[in-house]
Amino acid sequence: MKFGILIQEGPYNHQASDSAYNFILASLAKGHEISGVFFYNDGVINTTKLMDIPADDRNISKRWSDLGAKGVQLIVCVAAAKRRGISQNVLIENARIDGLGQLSELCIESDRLVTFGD
Amino acid sequence: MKFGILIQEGPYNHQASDSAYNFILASLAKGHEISGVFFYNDGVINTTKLMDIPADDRNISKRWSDLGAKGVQLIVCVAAAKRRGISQNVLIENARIDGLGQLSELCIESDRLVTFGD
Amino acid sequence: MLHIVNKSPFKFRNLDSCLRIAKDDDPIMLIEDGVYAALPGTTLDRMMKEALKTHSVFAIQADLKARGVDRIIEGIQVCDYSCFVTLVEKHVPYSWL
Amino acid sequence: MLHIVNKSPFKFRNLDSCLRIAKDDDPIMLIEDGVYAALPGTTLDRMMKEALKTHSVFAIQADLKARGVDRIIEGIQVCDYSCFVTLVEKHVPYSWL
Amino acid sequence: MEETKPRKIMFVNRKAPHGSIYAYEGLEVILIFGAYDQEISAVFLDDAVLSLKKGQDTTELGTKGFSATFRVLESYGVEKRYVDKESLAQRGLTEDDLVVDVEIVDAAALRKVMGEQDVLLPF
Amino acid sequence: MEETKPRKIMFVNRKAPHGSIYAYEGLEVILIFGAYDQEISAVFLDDAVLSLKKGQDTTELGTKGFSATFRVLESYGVEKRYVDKESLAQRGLTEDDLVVDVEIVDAAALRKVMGEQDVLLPF
Repeated sequence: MKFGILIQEGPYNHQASDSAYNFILASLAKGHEISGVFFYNDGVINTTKLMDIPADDRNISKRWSDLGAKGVQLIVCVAAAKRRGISQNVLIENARIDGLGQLSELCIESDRLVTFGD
Repeated sequence: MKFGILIQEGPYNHQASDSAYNFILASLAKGHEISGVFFYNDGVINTTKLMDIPADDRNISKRWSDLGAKGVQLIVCVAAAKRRGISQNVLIENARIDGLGQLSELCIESDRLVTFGD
Repeated sequence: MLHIVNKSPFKFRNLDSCLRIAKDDDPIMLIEDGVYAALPGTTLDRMMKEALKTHSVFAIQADLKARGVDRIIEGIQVCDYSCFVTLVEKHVPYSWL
Repeated sequence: MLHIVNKSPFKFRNLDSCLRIAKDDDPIMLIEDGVYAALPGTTLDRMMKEALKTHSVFAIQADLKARGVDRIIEGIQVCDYSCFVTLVEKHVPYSWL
Repeated sequence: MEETKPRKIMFVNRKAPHGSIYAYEGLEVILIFGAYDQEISAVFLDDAVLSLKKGQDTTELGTKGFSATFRVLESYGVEKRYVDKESLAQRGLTEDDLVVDVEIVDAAALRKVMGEQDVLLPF
Repeated sequence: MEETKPRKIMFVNRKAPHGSIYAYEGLEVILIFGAYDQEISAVFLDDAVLSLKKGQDTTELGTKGFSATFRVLESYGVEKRYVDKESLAQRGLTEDDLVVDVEIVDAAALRKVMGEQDVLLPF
């Protein structure tokens, strides 16, 4: 099946980002397709490449970028990003900033849409 | 009196930042001193100069920077900032990145410490 | 001690915790979504009236107006930020986040 | 419909709302702090046992382990992420945020 | 999945306005979705019924108000707008307190309509 | 305010671990504060008692664990560590379930000690 993922919270502050990531890995392992990950609200903070993480902890933005490199679409809401200081200049590789219409597309083309948030 | 302020949430996503700002203005108007504003947890996101806000809405990071220009100490927790991609390069003017020890100092030297968060 | 409550009492149990711990005569300051506790005729009406017997309860005017809460439980005092500051002058604050 | 609950039922009323709206036989997936609802002998014990009469209730293993919840209410099913995915295959999910 | 059939997409709003941005950002999404030819509906449950309360004025707070925008939902293609009866009652509100025309429904009706959706979006 | 007298600073922890970062970041603050010569204490109330539960293992989750760190609070100068009795009972826990030696107190005792502080920090 095709799964769309909506993430509404920033990394580290809430577990939403971790749960979404674990859910996506399990979905791919079972042969499902991830039609896209949409970052909304504070979720956009997942996609800054400026994170500087202690060596003993996971690097959440790098993890997303690596997933993008494997072909998973990473879409960052432009309006939410602007409010929170996320722009093209600080964006991780393999993600793109785009409009809310992309979330609508994701809802239309995915068999399931799963939301992770606070 | 001397008031220290602790902000634990990011701008826009939660009202914490607005409440703190309104509380500070009222305190200054009554002749109190703000001994410092400490940004912790997602609160550090208040201090990115990369915010791009619609013309009809308040610019929260600019508001903090202006308050800093008037002599209010703005202290951004270094550990929390690193996790969230806030570094010297993106920091608003009149704020500084510093350690948690500064929060301790603020608790010691302030008559009251007021926390705004989620 | 000044108890600051900023969460809707319909979704969060923060106000319940606050009322369990607050000492008699400790004032309670409702801010942000916490001001919804001032709505009259709700399922929390009795709890609030009970609280008013032993506590002064204040609600931020700007927060009430923003939320269209124009009628409030009798006894709850409308308070601007300046009044909030006065309460902090007098009491050590704790925010029930 | 699959009901996903990620909040501690001791601090938030999300699980109460979920149980009020969930249709009989709709499965409930406890994730993140939501898995605390699986703790036995709590003040919510009766509510959970009542819920188990009409719903399958699942809790993410990794979340239970992270929180040291090694004993859980009888009838609640421990579920890994793969099992969570299977539930999403079968049901339209809604997260009670 | 049939590509040609419009999808039933429901916004399930549960959060209070102003204290956090979710209600506002959720509304922005609804307005965008209305432009797509899908079956869009919105439910206001729990604290989200407070978003529809009349008389909201954020001027003094210094933040953006948005309650008036709920009035345009219908013209944006959001055909069904439900409000949970019990959520209103719990908060001491009645239909007269709301800024929009909505359908007040009980838990049974809500349960049924939520069960018919292809996508349920929480805000 | 007397500059020379140590201040009574209390960490009032109320949030569950792992679902959000507050409990962890709160602990980091406590450890830093211990280095200053003040009267530092910590209270675990409501969901924060869950932070002290034995047997937490975040390996499978892929996140950082920190419950063991609570054991060093005493050596970091956090002399008083209180746990609310009712919060434990509500969650079906007893003193034996906890990773640290703490003082279990009732609401009356908590009310008293909280009322004696100069600073109350919520986490």
